Amino acid sequence: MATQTPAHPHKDDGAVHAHISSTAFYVGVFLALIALTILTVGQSYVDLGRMNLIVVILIATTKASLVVTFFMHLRYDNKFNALIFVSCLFFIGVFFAYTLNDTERRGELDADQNVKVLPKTGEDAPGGFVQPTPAAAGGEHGATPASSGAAPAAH
Amino acid sequence: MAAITTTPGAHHDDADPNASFLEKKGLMSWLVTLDHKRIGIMYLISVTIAFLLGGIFALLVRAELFTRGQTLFDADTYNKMFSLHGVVMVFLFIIPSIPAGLGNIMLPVQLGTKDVAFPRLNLLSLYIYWFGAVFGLYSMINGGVDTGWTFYTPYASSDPAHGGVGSATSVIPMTLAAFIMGFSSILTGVNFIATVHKMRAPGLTWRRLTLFTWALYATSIIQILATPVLAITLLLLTMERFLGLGIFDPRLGGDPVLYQHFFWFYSHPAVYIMIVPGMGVVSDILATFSRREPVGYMAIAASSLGLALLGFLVWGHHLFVAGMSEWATMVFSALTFLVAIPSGVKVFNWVATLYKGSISLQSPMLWALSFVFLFTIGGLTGLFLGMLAVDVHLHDTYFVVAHFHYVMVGGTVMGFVGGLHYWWPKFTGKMYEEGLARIGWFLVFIGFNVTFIAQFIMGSRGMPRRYYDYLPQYEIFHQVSTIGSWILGLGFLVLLVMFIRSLMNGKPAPRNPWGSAALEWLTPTPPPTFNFVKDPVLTRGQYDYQLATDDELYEGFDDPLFPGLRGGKAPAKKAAAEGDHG
Amino acid sequence: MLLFQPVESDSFQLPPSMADTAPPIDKAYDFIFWFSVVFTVAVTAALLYFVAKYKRKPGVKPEPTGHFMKLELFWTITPTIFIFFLFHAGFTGYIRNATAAEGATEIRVRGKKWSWEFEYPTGDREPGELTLELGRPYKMILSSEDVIHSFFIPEFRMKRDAVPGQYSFIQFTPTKAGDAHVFCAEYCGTSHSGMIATVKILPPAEYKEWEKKLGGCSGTPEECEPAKWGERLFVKNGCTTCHGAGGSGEISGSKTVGPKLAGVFGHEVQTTAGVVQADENYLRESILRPNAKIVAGYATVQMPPFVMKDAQLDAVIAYLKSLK
Amino acid sequence: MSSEATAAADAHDDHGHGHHGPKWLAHHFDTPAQQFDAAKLGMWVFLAQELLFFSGLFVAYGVYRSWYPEMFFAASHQLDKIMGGANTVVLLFSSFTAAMAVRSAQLGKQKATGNFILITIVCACFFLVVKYLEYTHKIHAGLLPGRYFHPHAEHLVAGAPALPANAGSFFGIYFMMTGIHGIHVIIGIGVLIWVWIRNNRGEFSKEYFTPVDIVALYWHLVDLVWIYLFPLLYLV
Repeated sequence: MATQTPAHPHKDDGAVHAHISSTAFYVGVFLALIALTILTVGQSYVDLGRMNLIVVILIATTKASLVVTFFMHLRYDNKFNALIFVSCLFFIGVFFAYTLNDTERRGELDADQNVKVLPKTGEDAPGGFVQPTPAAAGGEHGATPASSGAAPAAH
Repeated sequence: MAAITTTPGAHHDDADPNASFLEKKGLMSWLVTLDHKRIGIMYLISVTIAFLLGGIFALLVRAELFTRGQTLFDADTYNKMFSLHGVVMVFLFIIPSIPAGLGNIMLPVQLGTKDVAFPRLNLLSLYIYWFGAVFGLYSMINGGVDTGWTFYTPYASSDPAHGGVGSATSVIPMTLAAFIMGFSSILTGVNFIATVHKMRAPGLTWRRLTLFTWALYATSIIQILATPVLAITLLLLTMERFLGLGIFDPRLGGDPVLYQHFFWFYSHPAVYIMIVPGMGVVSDILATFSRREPVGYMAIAASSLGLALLGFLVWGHHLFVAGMSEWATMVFSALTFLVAIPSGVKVFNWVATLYKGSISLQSPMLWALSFVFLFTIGGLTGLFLGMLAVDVHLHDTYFVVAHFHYVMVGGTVMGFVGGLHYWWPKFTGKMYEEGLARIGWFLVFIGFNVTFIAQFIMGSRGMPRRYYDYLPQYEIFHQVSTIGSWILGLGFLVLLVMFIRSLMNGKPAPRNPWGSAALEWLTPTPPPTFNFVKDPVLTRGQYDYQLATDDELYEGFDDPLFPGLRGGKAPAKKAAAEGDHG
Repeated sequence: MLLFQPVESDSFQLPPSMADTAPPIDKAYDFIFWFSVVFTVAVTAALLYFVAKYKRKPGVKPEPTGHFMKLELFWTITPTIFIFFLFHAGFTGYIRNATAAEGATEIRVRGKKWSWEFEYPTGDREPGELTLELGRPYKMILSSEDVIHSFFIPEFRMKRDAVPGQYSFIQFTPTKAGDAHVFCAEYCGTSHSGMIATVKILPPAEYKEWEKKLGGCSGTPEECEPAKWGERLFVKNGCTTCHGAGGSGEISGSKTVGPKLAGVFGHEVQTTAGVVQADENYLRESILRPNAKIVAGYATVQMPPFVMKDAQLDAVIAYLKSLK
Repeated sequence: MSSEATAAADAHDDHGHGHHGPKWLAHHFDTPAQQFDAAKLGMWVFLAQELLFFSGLFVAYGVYRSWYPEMFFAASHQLDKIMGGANTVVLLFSSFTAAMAVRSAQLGKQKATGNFILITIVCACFFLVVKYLEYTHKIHAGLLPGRYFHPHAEHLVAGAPALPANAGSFFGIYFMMTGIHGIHVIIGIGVLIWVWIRNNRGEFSKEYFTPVDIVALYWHLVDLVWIYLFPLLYLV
């Protein structure tokens, strides 16, 4: 390394110091990832009901953490880089939570407010989903809202 | 003692490395440059052209509204005019204006470093911006867009060519333009964050950064975290129009309100991308022209970061009447008010900075003081809109239009033009005519207020925005507003003439024309390619006027109120110098 | 206290208040308005005073900046307390107006490019004009056939987007007889600014009279000749925004979004479904199902379907026949 | 290095720096550590940006899944778990080889670095081939986004739940998510080839391996996104 007299006192020797993990360690991480993949595929054949999504996300997050901490060296990296990663997850969380706070809770205060189907009459709101017809791909669209193909009512 | 070791006043006329960065001539020397200052200047030229273009659209919009019914052109043309005004001003002008323009030029100098961390990325961001602008121009040549700058679905996404109900205009090139320009903004943000973290000169601790640097740093964080969401939103919108994805278009099973969430997750923080750098400029100008460290330095810096963070938590206040759940409405309203705290902290600290200062009302200071006044109004009218009940009435009226123009023009543009006045001598090496500058400022200030106060009133009286025609009771307000827009336009014209005259035959600028203690004023004017003749080492803060030496402050400085202070020529020098050591 | 008079409705700042939803909003407006005035005046006065007092003078040094921890805390915490009250004032007013009274009269409001259509509980549909009874609680159920519109009555201080594929509502009780306007407040295309409906608030007696005639033609027998009534329906339904006044196919010299209608009756028309004879059946179909046969050159424009009573339809067709 | 940078090195002589350092050290950095740290920091910031870019798609997924769980359930049965699973394994393996490439570069083993990068590229290409096969099948079966969604019963997976009319939204999300991810894979192949060429030229050493590290970080991110895409689209 072509070292030089450090120009400024705030650096040590100015050379790059990076952590180097062993091959065996990387192989271990890789095998763990494969094992988790098999686990998640296997789990998909078992219906856990509402727990399905949670289990799937937990496994995926475990895998992601392995990749981030070891393959991407975040474990040994500058703490600030880890902070960037974590805070970006925080903002993604904000995006998720706030958006779902709307989409999941429409019509809670008054059943007629912001709903796709009017609860009293079961009417679909006009201007909504129109079942695509093969002709639609060609550019012709039935504009009559009455032909609505009744989207599954989520509310 | 000399607190910042550079070679003061080293105006070498001979040696090459210390020659001004403007020395090299020829178009290619600009187009392939990696020098942040040259890139910044190219950004400034680009955004100024965009500003003039957007300004022409604005004047046409106002002129059309001068009388009821048709004044100049038909409704479709009017709709395109206000849409293009918004698109050009937001994406081509205001977002890059201060960070990529002034910030690019000044950030590395204020950090005492030779360049930004990734100079090639910096140049790339400029080319991406131009590339995006080409798409925008293509859309305009193709008839422009009439969707408003917000591209709300399904109007923007539902293409009549596929049996849709929306706009038949050239939407896809325009959304792609904004999509592409987003990446320019992101790369600038990446660059600035790495630069501020890793490239600071020795002795330049976080506590010693200028407030402009702090503001750019906060802005970069928003650019990184928000802009990609705009990118994906516009990509989804483009694909919705092109392929009919079924995510935002209700006829295909999508949800238009979801689009608004996506769009405002970016576009609300984008408001802080626009205003926070302006706040940084103003903090620096107030310090220089009051000759003292801003009161509450850490509070101002922290409030920039606070705004960056809070900016992400309040986007829902654009959706109060859009069909969002009441729960979300409540949470977003409560959080929206929190924005008032850092904004208020800034305003109070700025005013307090003037107290017991030594205030000089030169033109940059006039812009900075106007910023404080207009931003106060802009911010307070924001509280009207944050209050749920009041927002229900004021939403989508001219009140909103006036409010965000008070923030965007009264805030950002005032900051941008003020910053341009302030740093102009440094990066062009030329002074401008103070008289013309003051006339320009006066016209802009008056014209702006006339234009938009009329809009506040008609807005609260119920005049909806984006209206081609209006009921008779609003006519007087529209006419006052239009006349104001002419004064405003004239003011900017005067400024344009002033800057061009300065470039053509302005007097050479001294090293430190304002007597500032900050780092950028201690390097020659204009700075050498690598910014400093000798790598600076800081032993004091950039606002420590009482620690700055006489040489640092007054070399080449000619203040009419302190005649004879320069270079030890007058007897008055000694007393003043001792005082300054305080 | 003379200085801080409340911001009144029907003043320079606010339009008249004509429903029960307006006073709470006006109260909140009044509060925030005077809060802002006091604040702006204080900041501006301090700014100007300091600029004048501490103007740069020879020999006078600026005072080095000290630390003002208490001051910083003061102007951080004080606004925090204020904003709590602001939020509270805004929120209570909003929630009060967000829930509809039991048994409120429901009126369906359909926004389409570019007109408003009101469907009364009787099933009658009236475009372009909303008639309300003084003192009766209403719940307007909003929807949109095409793009987002926004239902806005400044005199009621109420606004809500009409989103395609979604229902929403606003509620109010008119408190003052008179006229007001419904604006579309969400940009919706070419004639966004023409998407205005009138609101008539009638005292109960007059309302009863009006209700009897609902769906039929109101006016003198002369005014109710089919072609004359048809003309009024043509204007009320907002047909002129796309086809021009009198179906002329142009507005102020430029071509309209929809085809010219004047003189079309009895002639052959080139449509997407081939050449058709423009007879009564064709006109009827073009109103009820506009996209069945679209006039050549207008295929990119989607006209919304219109629902009318037979008598109304006949009147409009009679009017179209009369156009030359 | 450009002539400008050389000029810079000269300029530094005036600054009392002596010789500026190795030629891979850019003129505006003082030390290799500063350059390395800046590059890493910049890359992490860029990756944060990438994650937020994808987050929009995940939010759209979350909203529609909770609105129409049956539709998602039915539509995900039309995706091929085996192909998705194989792609997952391949991407994980490529991520492993990318990590190994960085390790080799850190140790100064030029040949091993090159080979690991090459394996990573091959894996990436394999991934794209499988993706291509999947896409062709979807297009064939009419399983396309919203407007173009017209399933052909004879091409659908036998025994799977019936597809609701609005399943076009699912395929809109599916094509956007995998499509944008695919574009990232293609860009990844591009930058991997770039570092492979530079490695062959012998530009990297124990002291300077920043580009390998940076590109590997990018590649891991591509993997990271797929780790979530696979179960959310194929398995749930």
